[in-house]
Amino acid sequence: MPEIRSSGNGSGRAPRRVGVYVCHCGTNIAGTVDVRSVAEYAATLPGVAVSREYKYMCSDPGQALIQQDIRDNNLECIVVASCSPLLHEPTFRRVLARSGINAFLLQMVNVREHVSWVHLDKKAATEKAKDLVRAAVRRVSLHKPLQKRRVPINPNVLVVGGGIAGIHAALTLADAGKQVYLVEREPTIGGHMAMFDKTFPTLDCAACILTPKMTAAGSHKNIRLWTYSEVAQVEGYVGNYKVKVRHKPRYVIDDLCIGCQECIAACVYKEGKTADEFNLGLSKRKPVYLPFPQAVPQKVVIDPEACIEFKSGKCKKTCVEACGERKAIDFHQKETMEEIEVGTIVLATGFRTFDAARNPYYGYGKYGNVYTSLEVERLINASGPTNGEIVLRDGSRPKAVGIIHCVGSRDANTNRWCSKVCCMYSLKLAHLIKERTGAEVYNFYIDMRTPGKGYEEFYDRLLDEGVHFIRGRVAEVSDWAIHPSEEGRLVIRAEDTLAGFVRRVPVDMVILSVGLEPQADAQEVRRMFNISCATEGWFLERHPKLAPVSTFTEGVYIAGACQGPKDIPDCVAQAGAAAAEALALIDAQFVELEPYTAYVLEEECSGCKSCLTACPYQAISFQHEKKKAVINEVLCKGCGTCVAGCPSGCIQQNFFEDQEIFEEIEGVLADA
Amino acid sequence: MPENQPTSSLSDHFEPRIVAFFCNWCTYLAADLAGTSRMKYAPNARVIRVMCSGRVDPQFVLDAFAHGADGVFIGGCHPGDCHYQEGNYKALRRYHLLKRVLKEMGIEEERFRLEWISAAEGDRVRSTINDMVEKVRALGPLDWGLREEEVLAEEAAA
Amino acid sequence: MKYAYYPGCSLKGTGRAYEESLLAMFRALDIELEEIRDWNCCGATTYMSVDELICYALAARNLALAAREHLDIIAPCAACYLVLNKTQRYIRDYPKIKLVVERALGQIGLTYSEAVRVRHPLEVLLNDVGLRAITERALRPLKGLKVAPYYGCQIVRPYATFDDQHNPTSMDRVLAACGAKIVHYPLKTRCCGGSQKGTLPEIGLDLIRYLLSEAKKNGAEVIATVCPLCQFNLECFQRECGNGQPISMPILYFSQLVAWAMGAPARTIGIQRGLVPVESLLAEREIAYA
Amino acid sequence: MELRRTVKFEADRDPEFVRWISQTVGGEKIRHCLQCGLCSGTCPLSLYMDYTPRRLMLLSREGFKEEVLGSASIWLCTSCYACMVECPKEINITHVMYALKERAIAEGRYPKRFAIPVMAEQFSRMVRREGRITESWLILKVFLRTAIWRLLGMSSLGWKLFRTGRMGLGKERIAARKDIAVLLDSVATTRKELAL
Repeated sequence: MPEIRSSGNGSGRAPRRVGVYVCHCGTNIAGTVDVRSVAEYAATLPGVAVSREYKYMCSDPGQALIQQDIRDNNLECIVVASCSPLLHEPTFRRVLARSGINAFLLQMVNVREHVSWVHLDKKAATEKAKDLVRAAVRRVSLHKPLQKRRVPINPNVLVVGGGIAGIHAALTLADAGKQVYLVEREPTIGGHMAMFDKTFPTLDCAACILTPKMTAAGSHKNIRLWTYSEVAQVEGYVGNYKVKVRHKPRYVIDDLCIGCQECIAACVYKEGKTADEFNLGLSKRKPVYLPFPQAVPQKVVIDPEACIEFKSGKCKKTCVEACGERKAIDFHQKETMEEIEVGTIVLATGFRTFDAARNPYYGYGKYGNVYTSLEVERLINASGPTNGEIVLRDGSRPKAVGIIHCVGSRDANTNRWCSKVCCMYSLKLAHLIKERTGAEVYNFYIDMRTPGKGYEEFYDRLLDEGVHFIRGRVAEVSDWAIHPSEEGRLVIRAEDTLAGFVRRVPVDMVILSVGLEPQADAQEVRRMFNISCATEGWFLERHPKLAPVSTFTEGVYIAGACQGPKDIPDCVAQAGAAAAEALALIDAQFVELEPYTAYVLEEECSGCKSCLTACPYQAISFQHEKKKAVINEVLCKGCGTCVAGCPSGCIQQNFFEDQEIFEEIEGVLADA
Repeated sequence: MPENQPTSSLSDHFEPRIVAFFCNWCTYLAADLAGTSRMKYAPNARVIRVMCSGRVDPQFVLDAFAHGADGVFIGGCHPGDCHYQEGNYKALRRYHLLKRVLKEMGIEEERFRLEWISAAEGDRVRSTINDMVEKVRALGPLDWGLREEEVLAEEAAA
Repeated sequence: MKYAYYPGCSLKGTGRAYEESLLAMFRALDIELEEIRDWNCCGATTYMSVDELICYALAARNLALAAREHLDIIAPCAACYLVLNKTQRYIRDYPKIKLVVERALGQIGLTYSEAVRVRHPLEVLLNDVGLRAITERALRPLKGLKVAPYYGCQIVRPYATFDDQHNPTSMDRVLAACGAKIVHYPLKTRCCGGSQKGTLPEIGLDLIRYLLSEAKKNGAEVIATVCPLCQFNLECFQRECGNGQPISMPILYFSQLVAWAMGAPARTIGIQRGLVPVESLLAEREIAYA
Repeated sequence: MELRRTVKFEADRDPEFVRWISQTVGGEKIRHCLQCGLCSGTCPLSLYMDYTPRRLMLLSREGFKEEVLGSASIWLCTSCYACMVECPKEINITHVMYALKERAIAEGRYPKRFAIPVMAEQFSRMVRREGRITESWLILKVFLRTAIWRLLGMSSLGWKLFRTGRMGLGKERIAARKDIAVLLDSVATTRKELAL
């Protein structure tokens, strides 16, 4: 039989004078839990000097109430039964501190998230609340006074992702005089926004508003811009992160290439043969290329997959000739690693669009003239594959175009969520197509969602332009004609749900308004930065309303569509917010860490060293002279794994001492 | 599919008492999420917050059983997601060891459970607790103290 | 290899050719089919609309009978195939249905078992026999006979048990392995109207007309089916469909084509039961064989 | 032209019907319907329906029982399941249709001489009696009860099928017909006990 610790209140000495405060939280708690009887019950527990219930404990009067009691009844420690400690533990700790007792002599009881909100049976809920309060009272009198640890903040910031969100965050931070590392995986920054032609609802050209910011980011004295690079490893903790960045070989020396692009003209390939990623394969590029004219940085890239020199080593290397004295081209360039130190990190890794082939009944990939919305953005773009001409695969102009909304959105078979931006960009595309081709444009939508400044007005304008709006999710796109007018065209079949009958609409071009999805590698990325994802794979914010750009990892912030579908204004706003959060931390110069660190009771340590391997942070070292283990408080993150692992039970964790937890266990179980 | 209903006041005879140790970074948050999304589940579990499932000392579990818990439930981050890199693996290893010990002590395995529940999986807190409560209710009370005596008696007899 | 065989009512009537050819086909592949003793109607879609619970009980009786033999069930009729599958799923997913069914079976001395697998002949050909073996046995290849493969609804919907829901290809592959040429047929999973032809002739006719004319348009010489009702609908109303001159399109069961390719004499696989002559088409290919 | 006054009062709604439909097997998710109309668009029969499947979902969910059970649409469904596999809200529309037919028949709420319900009736009766279906007899019975004149039109086809041995007047029946009876009774009793 293993030894079972004695019950009773821990060290055996008389309990401290405890004050218990039960919060109604309006009706949130009081609606299900009989707060009065909980408070009355608490009053009967050993050590409890004061026990009260109050409408809103977190309100000023509520806080004042506690302060008052502490003074009048010289309470030694406090139990607050209210919401989750993750919400208001800091609040009440401040109350204790203000009243001149140590902030850590507080124990929170979560009777809202864990009781009143999740149970229907009032009696059972009240009983549960009592059990939890009893346990807290027994545990709190064992709390030791503790001090938060202060660690300095490294003022440098890492921004991951060079889309509009990343660029804006980087510029904001850089303008505030902080050193910023902007890491982008593609050869250029700009992200999705750089692919667009116009932006809704104002229809100002994307390039005109984006490229200035791109060049600014590229040339800012405080920004180290690393394109064609990826974060490989992240270590450390808030204020003190060590980050390894991998630079993929461009086969062109950054500092020497001036972006004259003579090499491209000189390439032995007269015509491009490789699918152009930036144009989504709608055009071809050469082995040496610049993603698009306004790319930042203006440095070419060589694609080893396509380049003859890499394949056979027998190329005339006309590109090298063309480059001449500058000697910027280097076929032997290797991948390099660089390590940087930053204090805070902003993640702006963006999204990917839904793969339309996953909805086979829309014929994407089967019928040439079924495009995704992003492909059409490129077709419409003046610098795109058709120089802005909206044409079918055969070069002719469409007479009728169907735009299908919610492709890969609001669908339990693919993605359940609404992608938020599709309605508006579909309106934008409808307008541009009508304007430039005069074609009949049909929008097939489920619900038209235009919440935003000037959005509804834009919708109104489209209605006025005579664009068709048919409310119904399209069932099928096919080339199966049952009416002469349908021969040789694409037929869209859908119920006009407002008219109440099925319609067949023959068109020449179908545009699938594809939804937004988390990046394919979102899971790896979040692991690397030690943050969480919501079920769908979007990065999880600390609080959906009150901390939308913070994460559960101190010093790591999220901005833009990596957190959820967003349009440009929202991305920019969030990027600004993330930058501000980072700045706030940096300018405080220090960050306070919870003091939940572990420590060794030297006299009891047998020096077995088993804890050394238990610690993932190498925070535990062995003092050979004393033959005892010792824990470095700065490195310790307070997980407590070593505590549970120590065979001689000689490691303890602040605020989570074994005895405290025994008290809580026995407390919840002790019969009322 | 048929919804899995909250099983609270289903039977008034025996209400199992479950002690749950939840990791501060995932399962505890998941339980909060279940709250904010107003999911309903059995009121039989008492949650004790630890910073990491790796902090759960086997003695905590034994102590809980010894003091009248009918079941113990440990919730940690999914493998690879541990906020402290590998605490949950440590928890897993200890879990398996302890399971054997408990078996020898005659404690049915349904009474001791380890689950990986991420911050986003509020519904899994609901379903897991409901499920465990039902299984333990089916087993009946543990009253381990009593069994201890039995064991001792047997030893004496032998 | 041995399987329990659940013919279903139609294969004893209008679909006799399906049964004859199916048995011939499996015989040629040395596969034994043992007809479930005293099987009953699965209830089909029609009974579903009168009383679903009873329908599950009826289907479950057949499952229980097969379970006693510890054999997988082969259910060639699309409707039977679906009903048996669906019954298993619903008994698994709905405790109340399970209860009703188990009680009812208990009354007649049977016990329900989840173990028995309900399988479609196409899937058995692909997974248990294999395309190579089929080609090897096809000593009288179809030599480019242009076939439109028509799957209809119920073997791919609602459960895509062994093939793609939107673009099934199992029949394409099996017939191609027998030397047939598969023509593009966008309507391969579009409904033929089921029993509507009998109950609402005008509507039924519309659906049938689409299917026939599309196959013609794509140059099919034959339409191959997996369902007795589809076969019936497509074959029996070709005169009404073709306004003016009738559409003439032989409608065969895939098993007839496979069995024929494996050398079975036409009369043993119900070729003569067809209303649209196909003999000449086959004869062209016969010569090479003789 | 004739003008009709159309207004729906809350009193016209039948809450019991709503409860029933959302608890029936397959109907659990009907409340999630977002009226996108994918079902109607993909339905091969919707072109002929008085209420498209989408509208039936709406009317059922709102409890307009009269409209739903009186609708011809529920009799047009061929169980092709096209709607069900694509439904973005995972509503088992086909099964809802079955439930509605079942209810309509149970309440005798269907157009008399309308072939489909008659067919259903005859079908079930034959299974109960014989354990199997004999198509020739089924068709015969259905036409006798609905549209005898169409038999004449069909006779040539009938003759062809007869000649090719695909239709006869011999009856398919199983030996254990008693078992079927027991089976069905048992279901009936259990249903009563559990009030399913």
